[in-house]
Amino acid sequence: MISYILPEFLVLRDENRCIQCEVCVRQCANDVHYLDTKDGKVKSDDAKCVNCQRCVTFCPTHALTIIQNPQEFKANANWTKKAITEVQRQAETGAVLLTGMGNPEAYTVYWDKLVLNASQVTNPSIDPLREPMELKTYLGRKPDMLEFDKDGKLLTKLTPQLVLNAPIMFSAMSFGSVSLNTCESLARAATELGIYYNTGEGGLHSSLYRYGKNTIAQVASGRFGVNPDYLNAAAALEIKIGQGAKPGIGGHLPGEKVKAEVAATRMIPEGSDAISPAPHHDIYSIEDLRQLIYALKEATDYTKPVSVKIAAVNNVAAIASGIARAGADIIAIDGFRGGTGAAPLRIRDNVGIPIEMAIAAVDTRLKEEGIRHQVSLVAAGSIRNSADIVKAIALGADAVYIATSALIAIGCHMCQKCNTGKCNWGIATQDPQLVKRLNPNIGARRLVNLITAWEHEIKEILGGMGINSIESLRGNREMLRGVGLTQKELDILGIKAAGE
Amino acid sequence: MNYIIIGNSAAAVGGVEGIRQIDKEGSITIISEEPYCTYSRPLISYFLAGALNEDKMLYRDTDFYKTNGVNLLLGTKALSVDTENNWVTLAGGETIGYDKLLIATGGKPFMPPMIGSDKKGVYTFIKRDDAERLKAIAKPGSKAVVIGGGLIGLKAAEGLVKCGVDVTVIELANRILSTILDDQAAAIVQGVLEEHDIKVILNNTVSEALGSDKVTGVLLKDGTQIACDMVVTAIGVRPNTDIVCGTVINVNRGIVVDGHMRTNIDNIYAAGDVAEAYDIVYEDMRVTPIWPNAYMQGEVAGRNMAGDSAIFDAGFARNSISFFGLPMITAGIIKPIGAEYEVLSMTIPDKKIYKKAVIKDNKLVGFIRLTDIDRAGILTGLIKNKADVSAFKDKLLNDDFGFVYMPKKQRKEKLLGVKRI
Amino acid sequence: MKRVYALEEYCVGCRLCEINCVVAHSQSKDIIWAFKNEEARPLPGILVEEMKPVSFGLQCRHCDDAPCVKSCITGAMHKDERGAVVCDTEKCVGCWTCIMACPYGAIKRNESNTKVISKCDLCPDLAQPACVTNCPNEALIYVDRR
Amino acid sequence: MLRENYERVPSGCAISGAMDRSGQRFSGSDIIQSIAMMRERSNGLGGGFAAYGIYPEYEDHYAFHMFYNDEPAREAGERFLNEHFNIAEAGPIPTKKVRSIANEPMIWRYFAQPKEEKLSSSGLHPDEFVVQCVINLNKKVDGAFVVSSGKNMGAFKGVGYPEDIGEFYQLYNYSGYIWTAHGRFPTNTPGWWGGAHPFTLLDLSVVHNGELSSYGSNRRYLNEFGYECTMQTDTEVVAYLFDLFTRRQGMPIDVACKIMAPPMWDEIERMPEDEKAFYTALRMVYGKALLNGPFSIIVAFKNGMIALNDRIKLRSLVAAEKGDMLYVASEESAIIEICPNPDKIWAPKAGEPVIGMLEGVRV
Repeated sequence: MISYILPEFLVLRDENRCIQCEVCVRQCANDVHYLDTKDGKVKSDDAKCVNCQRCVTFCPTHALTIIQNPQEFKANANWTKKAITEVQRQAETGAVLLTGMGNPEAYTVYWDKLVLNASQVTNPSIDPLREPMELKTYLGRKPDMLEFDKDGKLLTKLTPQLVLNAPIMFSAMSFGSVSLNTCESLARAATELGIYYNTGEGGLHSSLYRYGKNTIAQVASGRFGVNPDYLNAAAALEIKIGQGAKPGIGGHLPGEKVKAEVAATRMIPEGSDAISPAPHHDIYSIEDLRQLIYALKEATDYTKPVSVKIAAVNNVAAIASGIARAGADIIAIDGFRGGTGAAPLRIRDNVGIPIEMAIAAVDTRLKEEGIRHQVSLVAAGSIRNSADIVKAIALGADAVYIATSALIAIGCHMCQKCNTGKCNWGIATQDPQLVKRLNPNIGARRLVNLITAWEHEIKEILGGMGINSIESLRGNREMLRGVGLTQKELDILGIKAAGE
Repeated sequence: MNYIIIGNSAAAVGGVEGIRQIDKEGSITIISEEPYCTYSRPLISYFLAGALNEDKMLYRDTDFYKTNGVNLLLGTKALSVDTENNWVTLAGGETIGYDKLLIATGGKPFMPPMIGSDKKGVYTFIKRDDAERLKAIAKPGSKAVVIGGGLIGLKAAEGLVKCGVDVTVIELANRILSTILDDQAAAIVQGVLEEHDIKVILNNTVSEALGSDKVTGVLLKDGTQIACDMVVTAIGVRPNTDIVCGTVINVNRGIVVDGHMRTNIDNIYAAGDVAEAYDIVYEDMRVTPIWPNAYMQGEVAGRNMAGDSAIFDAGFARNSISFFGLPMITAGIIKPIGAEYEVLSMTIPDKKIYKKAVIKDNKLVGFIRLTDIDRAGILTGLIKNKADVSAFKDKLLNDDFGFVYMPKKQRKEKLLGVKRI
Repeated sequence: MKRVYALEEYCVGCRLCEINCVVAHSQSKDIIWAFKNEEARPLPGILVEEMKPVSFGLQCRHCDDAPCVKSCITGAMHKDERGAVVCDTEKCVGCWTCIMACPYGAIKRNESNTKVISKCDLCPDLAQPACVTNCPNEALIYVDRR
Repeated sequence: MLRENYERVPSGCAISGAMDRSGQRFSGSDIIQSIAMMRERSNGLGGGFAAYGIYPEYEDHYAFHMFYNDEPAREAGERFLNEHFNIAEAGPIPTKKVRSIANEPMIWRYFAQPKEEKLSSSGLHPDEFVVQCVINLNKKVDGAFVVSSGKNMGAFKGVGYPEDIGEFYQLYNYSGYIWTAHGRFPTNTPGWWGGAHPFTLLDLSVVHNGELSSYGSNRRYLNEFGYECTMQTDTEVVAYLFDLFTRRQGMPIDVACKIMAPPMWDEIERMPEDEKAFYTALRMVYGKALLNGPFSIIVAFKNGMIALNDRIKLRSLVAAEKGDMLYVASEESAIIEICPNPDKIWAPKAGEPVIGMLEGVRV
């Protein structure tokens, strides 16, 4: 059966620049490039190209350019090229369309509809280079009030907290879905930055235990790699209920990615599929969640805060309230643009709600119930830059989780082929030949650079607002105005329109 | 400290450089029978072949002696050593005292038991003078017989051919280069020589040099006569131990030295072709007259003379040589006899590629590489380090043999220069 | 002294080290010109050993006790003032004794060129060797490991 | 009376406060003179005073100062008051015609006590009962506004320069042991009488110079504890935070000050372990109550007065002492004007509260 699917990309090679060095040949795991021994020239098979740009980046003479295949179908606003191609693909495979990374569809990105405030005249802006500017953030359950004795000595005993030098954490990415070098890059960067990274549901590789102080250990429906050592190695625990990219469904790590190290870390046989069920089969209701939260607290002797991560869905505010009351110390909410190592395309692109709306709704709901100050709120799902972070915090988040931007920092070029396991950048792969392409020394440095740059920018923005400590931004929606939003959207976000 | 070095070739230069690594002050005297600044003896064949001139034969720059503070006595023959009084007697009767003495007198050609070897036109091919004399008469059309199909003989033959001389090589053994090649490899090389019009006669030798006072031909053992204008005798060298003759210095085939290159007399050392030292491959005492050994032994001797306690641990035969552009590198035991040896070999005849590896007790003890000599030094290193090759011995003959085939730990120790315990 | 070491865990086998070595030792120092126009292009002083997934660059270790220097029959191979092992190609006659001696297999024949042997010279004119600078994954490091 | 409805108006200001820590009462003329000295810091769009100890004859009664837009509003307001309180005395607050003061609302005063049956059915502490009534009055009775509601104290404010407001209310006829004053420089116009400072809640009064960049966070935090912040002024937020911490949570005043203007993290890092734990806990739990942006405030209450600067001192604040007298003001001149030879005069450090308490009262 001939395939009707045309190459998605075309590889353009400038013959005036190509020196036939074969670097592209050696770097492409998809075997796009090859040396034609008949004429000694390097050539390409466009159909295999995923536009990961490894070859483009590595070509020492910049001889390569990859472009979208310009071949079009007859113009049709309804039956787009994408729509047609997807039908063709499924007609050829009979399979669910699988994909990686986050929802790329053209839904409104509310971050881009929000603008920030700055001080003028009545309130001096603060120069972060000359004045202290504080980003330190504590995540965990807070009491309603502190109690003091007659001499003003503190009587209240606080529950364990995570302390972050900046309100940014690396979101859950499991060893298995990403390479060990990716995990190590994240772990080392988190340690150096004084923040946290999240193990995802794949357990903790033995070589990463030493970064435990900056590790959030996830417990997901598959319970992979969960054991007392794992729980106690981490600084905090996270129960993963759902993920923004695929709310309501579980995960599937194909057996070919379950190599020896992954298998040992996940505590499953080598080569077996690692399937996370859609729900936790011991959590069918909110009271079951409470039991698991306290089971984890018991297992770790109440020394670690417990986070519960949910996907942003229709009634996220009510769910979050329930989670807060179930005893979670931190609630992480993952918006529908959040990334993934692999998800069914239809789910990824159609299920869930934007994080901006979710975080605003949750913050307001918890505030109305008078319990917002008790729990910490973490926003996740496509935080692209420092301004997104500032906006998320102004909408009510205590901190954000980033993953896609972290991966981009260490080499991801958003080709969205994580599910194939052939990541040319050594990130979403277990192929040892590819894994070593990510040098954790470089990965950690690039992550530290990224977060450091963002910290500078956040400080600059805060200074402009006349704020010198991040907590004064938290829920400070006065600092936001909406542009091009309907009144309903403004109301949900709890902000005024620009000019109001 | 007063050092005397007798000789002025690789071992002597190694001696000077060894001494100066430790002792920048002591006085060094070199006594050299030849009137030249140190030059490279292996280069005499290049000189003969016209590949280079006299200047380029220099082994060290002419300011070498000055830079190293060496008192140089050229054209001076040292006659004897007085181990009681610690002095050396020169040909003129003069004596020079020493604190430490290095004997680096090298080898001297072994003359075949041939009638008429004193005739004019019979040459050896060891020294620069030999090459110059030969070059002077090696005219196109003239004929030469080279006695000995070893390294020296064949380099002489190649040089002569390049001068236009018609050359016949007579070799007593059943193959040429018998010390460094096995039968198969020798046959390939012989083919190359013959392609270049060198006639090779095996299993034969010259019994008489013919001619009245100048040689006009040779008579072979089997009765064959070959007319020629010159005869080059190159059946071997033997240690030039004359100077210690009659002393208490222990001489076997060469001057016997320990790992420090010291003779049985505390302040007397020997190095190079004159010395008989431990061979790490054969695990016995041997004279190994090769250039790298000479230098290294000289350097070890020099350091020790200056007070260090260096050990020479690289004593084994190894050679790199080319004939008419066919390169070969061989080392150690190349034609083993005995069941304890494991031999691997491969050949690609049309490319003149031949490879052989000889293994004993999971250690590489010898190899031959013909044509494909790239990275052969890795093998030399394996021999020297007595490395266990069991994990990768099936790869030893691979085109791309390298560290990548070795176990990671072994490789990392070697390449990263760090030993992890 | 500083030497180049390969960290095989991070070598991606792209061979940009070889390519950049050639460029650094070319006449034009221009990659496209060097590869497309220069006839007498130098050989890379570094070589990449590869047996997937293992690969690493390897070049002259500039041994303190360099066997190639000691074995050289002409005195061409020597240590320069930096301590680097370099070859005076004027003196070199191509006897390949250094190839026999080098335990790293880091010396190449380069008969097709004016140079006789070809090896790493640690890029004397650059702040650090071109292979190190251009290694995309920091799999080559230039450090003093004493 | 135009109400600045749901608009938060940034303003620059002058503040001054004087207190006799022995409890001796003194006339309001000093504070008028002091605030008048800083006329340049006001723009005539708001001025006001808080005075403590001025109603000794009714010291057990809540003194309601009210603004009414008109007669119907007064009727509605009094209906509300009568419904919830027993009024001991009611009447307009004496004012004097001052040329620069115009458009004044009806200004009334009531000395009242909660009705027993209302109080017991509410189950609230009398103070909380009053607070709830004030919130309801402001919210539900159109055209009525509670200016102050504390015992033995009152706020006097309006649109105009503060010294003119002082003259308008004839404050030299009152004597009290604490006086605070405020001259306002709002950045929009017209000023609203209710929007002038001080802002009060029960006997707590706040005069404030500055702008809270953290307003949005502070307000959301207060929302959680039932404070509505209808006034949309920064000053209201400060008052509510003080009320929350000191009255409702029973926290020492200096601790409350440390919540609002805490030390920097790096400073906390260098503290001894005990102190470090204390401040870390404060910032962790009360982060959203941190007052960010430039401010100097004077908070007065029945037992004392405190002055506080933001933690990087973006607004001026000077303090002085002479005998039992404690002075605080935006500018030194405003103190020297009424106390030419203080025993001690200093500029308080950023975030370091100046606390003056009546003799025998603990902080």
